[in-house]
Amino acid sequence: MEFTLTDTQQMLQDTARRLVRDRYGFEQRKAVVASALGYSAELWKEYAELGLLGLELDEDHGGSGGSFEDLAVVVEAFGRGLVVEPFLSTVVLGAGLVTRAGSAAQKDAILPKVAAGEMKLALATGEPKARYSLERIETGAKRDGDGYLLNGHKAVVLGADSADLIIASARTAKGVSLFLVPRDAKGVDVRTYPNMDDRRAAEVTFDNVRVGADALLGPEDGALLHLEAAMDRGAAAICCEALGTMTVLNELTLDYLKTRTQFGRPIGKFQVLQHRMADMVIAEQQARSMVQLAAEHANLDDAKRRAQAISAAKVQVGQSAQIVGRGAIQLHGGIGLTIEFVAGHYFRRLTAMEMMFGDQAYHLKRFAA
Amino acid sequence: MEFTLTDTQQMLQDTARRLVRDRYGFEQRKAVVASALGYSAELWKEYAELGLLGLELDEDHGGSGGSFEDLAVVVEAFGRGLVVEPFLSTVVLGAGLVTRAGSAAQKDAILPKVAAGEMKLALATGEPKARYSLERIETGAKRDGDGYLLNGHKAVVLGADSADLIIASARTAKGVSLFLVPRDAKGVDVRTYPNMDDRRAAEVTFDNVRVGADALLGPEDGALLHLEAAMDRGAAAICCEALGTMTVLNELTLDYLKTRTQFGRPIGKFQVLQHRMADMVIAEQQARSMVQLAAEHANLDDAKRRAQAISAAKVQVGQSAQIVGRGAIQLHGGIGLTIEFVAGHYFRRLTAMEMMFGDQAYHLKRFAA
Amino acid sequence: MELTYPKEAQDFAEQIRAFVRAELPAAIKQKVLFHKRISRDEQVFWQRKLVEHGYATPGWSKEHGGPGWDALQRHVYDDVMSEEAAPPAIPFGESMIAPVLFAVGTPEQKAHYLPKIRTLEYFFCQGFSEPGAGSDLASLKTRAIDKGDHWEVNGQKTWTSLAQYANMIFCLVRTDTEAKLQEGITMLVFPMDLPGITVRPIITIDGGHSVNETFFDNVKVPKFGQIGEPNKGWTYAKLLLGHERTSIARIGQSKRELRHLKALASEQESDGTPLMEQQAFREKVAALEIELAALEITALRIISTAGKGHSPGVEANLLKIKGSEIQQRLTEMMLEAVGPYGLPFDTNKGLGETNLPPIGPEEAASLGPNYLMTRVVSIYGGSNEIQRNIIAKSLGL
Amino acid sequence: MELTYPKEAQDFAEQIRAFVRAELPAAIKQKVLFHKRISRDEQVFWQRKLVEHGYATPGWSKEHGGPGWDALQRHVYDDVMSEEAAPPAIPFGESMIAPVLFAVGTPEQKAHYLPKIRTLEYFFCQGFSEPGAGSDLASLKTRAIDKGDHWEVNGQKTWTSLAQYANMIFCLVRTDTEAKLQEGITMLVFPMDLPGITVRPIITIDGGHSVNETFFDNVKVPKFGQIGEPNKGWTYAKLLLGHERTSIARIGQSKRELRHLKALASEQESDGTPLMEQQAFREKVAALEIELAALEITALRIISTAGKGHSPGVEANLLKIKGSEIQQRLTEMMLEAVGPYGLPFDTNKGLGETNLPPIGPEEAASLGPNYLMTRVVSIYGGSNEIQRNIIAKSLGL
Repeated sequence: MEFTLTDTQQMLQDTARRLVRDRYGFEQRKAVVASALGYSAELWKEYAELGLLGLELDEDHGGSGGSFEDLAVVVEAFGRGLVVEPFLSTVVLGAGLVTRAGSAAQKDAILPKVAAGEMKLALATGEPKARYSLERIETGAKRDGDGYLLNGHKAVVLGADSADLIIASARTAKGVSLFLVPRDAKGVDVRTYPNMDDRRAAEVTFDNVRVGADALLGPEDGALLHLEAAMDRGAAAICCEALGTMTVLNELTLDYLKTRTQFGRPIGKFQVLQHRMADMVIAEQQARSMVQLAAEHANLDDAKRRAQAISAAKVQVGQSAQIVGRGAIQLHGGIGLTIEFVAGHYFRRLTAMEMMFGDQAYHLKRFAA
Repeated sequence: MEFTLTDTQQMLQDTARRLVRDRYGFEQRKAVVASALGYSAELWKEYAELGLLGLELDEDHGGSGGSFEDLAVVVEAFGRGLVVEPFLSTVVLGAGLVTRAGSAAQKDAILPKVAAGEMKLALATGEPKARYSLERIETGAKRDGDGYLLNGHKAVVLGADSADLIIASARTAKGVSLFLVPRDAKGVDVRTYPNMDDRRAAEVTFDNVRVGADALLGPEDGALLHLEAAMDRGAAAICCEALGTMTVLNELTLDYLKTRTQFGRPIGKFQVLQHRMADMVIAEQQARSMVQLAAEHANLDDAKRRAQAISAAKVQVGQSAQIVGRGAIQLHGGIGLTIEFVAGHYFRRLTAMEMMFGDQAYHLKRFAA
Repeated sequence: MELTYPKEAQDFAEQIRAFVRAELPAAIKQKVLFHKRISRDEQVFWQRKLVEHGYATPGWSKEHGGPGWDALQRHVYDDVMSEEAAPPAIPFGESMIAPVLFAVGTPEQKAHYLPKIRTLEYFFCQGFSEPGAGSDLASLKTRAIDKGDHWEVNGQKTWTSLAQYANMIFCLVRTDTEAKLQEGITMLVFPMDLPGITVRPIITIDGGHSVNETFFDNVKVPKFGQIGEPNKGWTYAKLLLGHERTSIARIGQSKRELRHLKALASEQESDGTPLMEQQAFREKVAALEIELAALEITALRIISTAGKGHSPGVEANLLKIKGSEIQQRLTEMMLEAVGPYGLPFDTNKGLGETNLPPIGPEEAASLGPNYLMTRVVSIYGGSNEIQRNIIAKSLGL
Repeated sequence: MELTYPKEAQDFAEQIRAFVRAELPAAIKQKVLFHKRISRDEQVFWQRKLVEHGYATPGWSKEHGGPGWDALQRHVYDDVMSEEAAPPAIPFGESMIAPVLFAVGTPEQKAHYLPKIRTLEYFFCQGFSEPGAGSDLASLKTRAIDKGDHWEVNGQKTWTSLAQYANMIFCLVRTDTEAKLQEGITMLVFPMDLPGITVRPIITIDGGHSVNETFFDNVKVPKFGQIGEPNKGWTYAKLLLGHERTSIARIGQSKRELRHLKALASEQESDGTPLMEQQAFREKVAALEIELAALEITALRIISTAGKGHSPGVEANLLKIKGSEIQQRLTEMMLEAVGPYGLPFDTNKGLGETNLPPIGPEEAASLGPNYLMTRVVSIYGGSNEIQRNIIAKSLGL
């Protein structure tokens, strides 16, 4: 395992952290979240200019050919700032899937635009009864001439509100397939809402949506392997992000313990609070280790080994996030639960991340399988 | 639920606690444990004289017709003193089973002797591969003329060393049956050893042991219901006993926190240790509540409700015993792990009790079934 | 698992159950079940129903206009009310300031306040915490100066729950700045519409508004509102908080939520079977159910042995600690049960203010906010750290 | 799950593995696997083997006669040695007093002690704790008075592990009673056969004898045994304990025990299927495996970033805390795995002193004693409470 950042990664970390520090202050973020769009189009453009959107893409597609570990550094920094731009849905999930499963034509059509910040993507897999399963879906795609007709309901689709193109999974004759569906295609309905972490998601319904043969992404009936890979990338990214989030939350809590006084002294002088803080720092360190593991395995082709590493990481990070999140709120007292104070927002994001790409129970079972 | 002791119970508690206090000091107990017999024959006689052995038995059989709740008071006191006499095997398991399943002749032959302290019993159900199951046994009883031939290996049989009569479960044609086997019958081998809690148990093997038709206890092939009832009584008694044990262990620990000084003050002044002690007291209180529930349900005929209550109690008491036991050792430091100090012996008994009549995992599963 | 009550208690329970089922509007019940906010009107409506049928202020003696029930009856009442999802009573009046009035109120004060508390005509809020005085409540700084016929109050309270609904407040104020911290505090009761009182909402991370900051600027509080003697307020506050700690265990509510959790998990599918059939989830629920049963028996045990030489202090703290831990675990597991549908966070929906169709299962909408806000139960009413400090103290440590 | 090492480290691992498989007697391996006590002779035998093949004292630089491995090599060495169930090295000499000698020993002391430590000709024990000085080590009272050419030592040490095997001891003694507690302590090294030393066994609740009380009655310790400067012993002790804390995580051992647990649980039946196939048990094992993997990566991370501005203090404490918690959980689950066969407690059997056939599965005999004694890992080497205090301190609290 490689524990030191490469020069590129160091540079990326500096860039992303600076961006978060300068452009993602509490009030700045509040304004972005409250805006009609729910994210900053301006920042999105900057991410493109800084090369963050094409980081992992081939140079042929406007990217810089980086690794998942490079991406991880950026995502962790985004986690520090609770960034709400649809990076996860567009870059980690969408572009990752197109890169892996797309035809040359599809890649050419999509990836350069993603890198340039001109196209956003979303991955629609979840359904009302699917829970975290990729297989148990009811959305169907029927052959219709040389194309397909899609019908179904996709649940809690991250970034569907901002996506130009939705990658949807659907049952085909003998399995599950993926389709590229323009968000503005006829019969697509997108009901948008904020998630607990202020990122937006949507219920997406397909009502006789017609797509052409070229909308098929990857092999017909054979999408599951690609979907699993995408979800593992998503889970790995969430681990990186959660690490950034819990690191800052620990910093906030430590600071609060030093400055808040009760009974005539800083509350950080009370041994019980000291030990809880120690456990929170330990939890962060354990998470950091598993994030390393997840980042190294996120793009592995060996699905079994990848799944084991990612699931192990998601369990540990989930565990750590709860220790840090709940601990932070308890140590802050009431103030941590108010919307005007920053800590509660970190807690909300950590809570949300537990429910994304499989919770601890899901991943523990998968790991133990 | 009845939370106050009856007059009888109050008297029993006074009697049993006085006995434990006066006759079961650390050094006294050590001598008993180290003796050839491994328990005190003298004390056994006293228990009989005090009416403790026949407490639950009919007056016709030399008992005083008490309830399980009456018994519970005595067992809790015994738990306080880490009493090693084979009360559990003889009175709770053996006599309980004969009372429930025995013929009039069997009761007349056995129970008065138990009450008088002249006969000791043991229940042999466990087997090397049975774990906590009552059904998955391999010991067999074949019809042999008007009697039976027993063959098999019974594991960790409590009190088999001291028993005059062993009640053994065995497979018969269509189910499981119980047999009364004199310990000195031909073909019975008893390999005795101390358990972790200083009580004795044994591996008992039956090698073509012949018993008569009158050795059958309860219906042929129909012993399981009775066995379940007996094991529920055993588990309930263990809960009562564990409560006594953890209560004293908490007292010991609290006392240690007040007297042991480090860094110039009693260690009980350190907030982290205070909170751990608080949690140990809470655990004891939660256990006390469930012991109440267990005692009330121990003799219930409704097997389902009984099982639920007993399993719930065993889970909670097991949980509490771990919190108290491990906490006590941690708070005592090294001294708690030495054989010359009393706390470690309480920890050993609490540890042993977890493994008796089903552990937490077993009972949680049974409760959730 | 269900505990069985004695026959009389069972009859009593049936009587209450029949009343609630007959009188509680379905819309209110639904709000309680789905963790939505009960409006002031609904709260008052329900309180009047209780008064009408003799079920209000269950903890009050007949002398004060209550039903005069014993502790077991009160437990059964709470159990059935919670099971049937009746809105919980607002504690500030009937369970917090009223017991203080019973103890040290003048006959005139009792005659004036108690009947109005009973009907919720006086809707109270609590002015204890301040920005600089949380766990260390005795360090409070809100100042009251004796002006002969009134106290002049200046300062700031925070976390004043439901101040936006309240028309009355009870406050701890500093009246002697020279004395030891605990000995210079007085308890005052006064209307919220006195000149100089400003209430500013605090929005919490569930998107809800249940707490406030309350500012006092030269507020003139008539002497009639002074409770007991000046500078003895700390003693009265301890009495009052002791009451809060036992009810704060919310055992009845947790029993209802446990049923809710089981129902929810039976409807949710996981890998093609109901989540509730998955062994790991099932055993997690079972473990919680057992702990809750133990807590309920502990509560009954405390009730039954109260005043028999046991130490009620430790036991009330125990109820608060375990009760709050169980409440939190329940919200954690309910959120887990709905999987990804715990994510949508339409705060309007979560709080029942709009009539759009729900996103995902109807129950799901409130579970995120409910999880977030239930972190507060180990913080308020004396944090669990403070509770353990108190236990340690009563153990002689 | 298995982490993958870089190619060179893999080769290194294979080389060590081949050595152990060729040289470690099956009887000793079996003892380690089954938690039985390694005799002094066996320990010395194995140490000589290590010396012979250049695998002794893995933490020592070439200058001092060690192999001069880097941190990753040392980790791999420990990993493979543990996996192959080689007896763990006795830490007192090579890992505790030796680093102090490296730092402050005179050339003569190094020349005299180090080679003998390396071969275990000097079998050391540790004289730190006293009856009144446990967590509060600095309050130790064993007194040494300067008598010109020697120190005269009087007092008592406790928890002296393996004093019954040891022929050497390193001690902290009080040499200045006027100074602040930490500033009047000196470190001495001396033979255990000096006149005036008495060792009394302490039998622990596993029935075993691994610790002792050690009494000093006018013991004359030659000045050659004085380590570093007088009254600076506390500084040296901190250096030494820092070393203990990292090795105390016992990650390699825990990995072996995890495999052992899985094997055990695969053999044990529960309801007709192997226990390891029961979902609840399986997931408990999985959770532990994940935590252990995280800890191993954390250790590798510490190794890799050591000296790069990170705070190794917190990290060593973390390793001690999590490492000990994992060790304890493993013993809990192994005991759980054998069910009722965890009860028999034939202390002779448990400690491998007799040759009677085992009761129940052979592995079972040691699991009870092992569970009981492993409670000590959160107590010794600075209790986990002390570790958390240290973390809090380095966080600036």
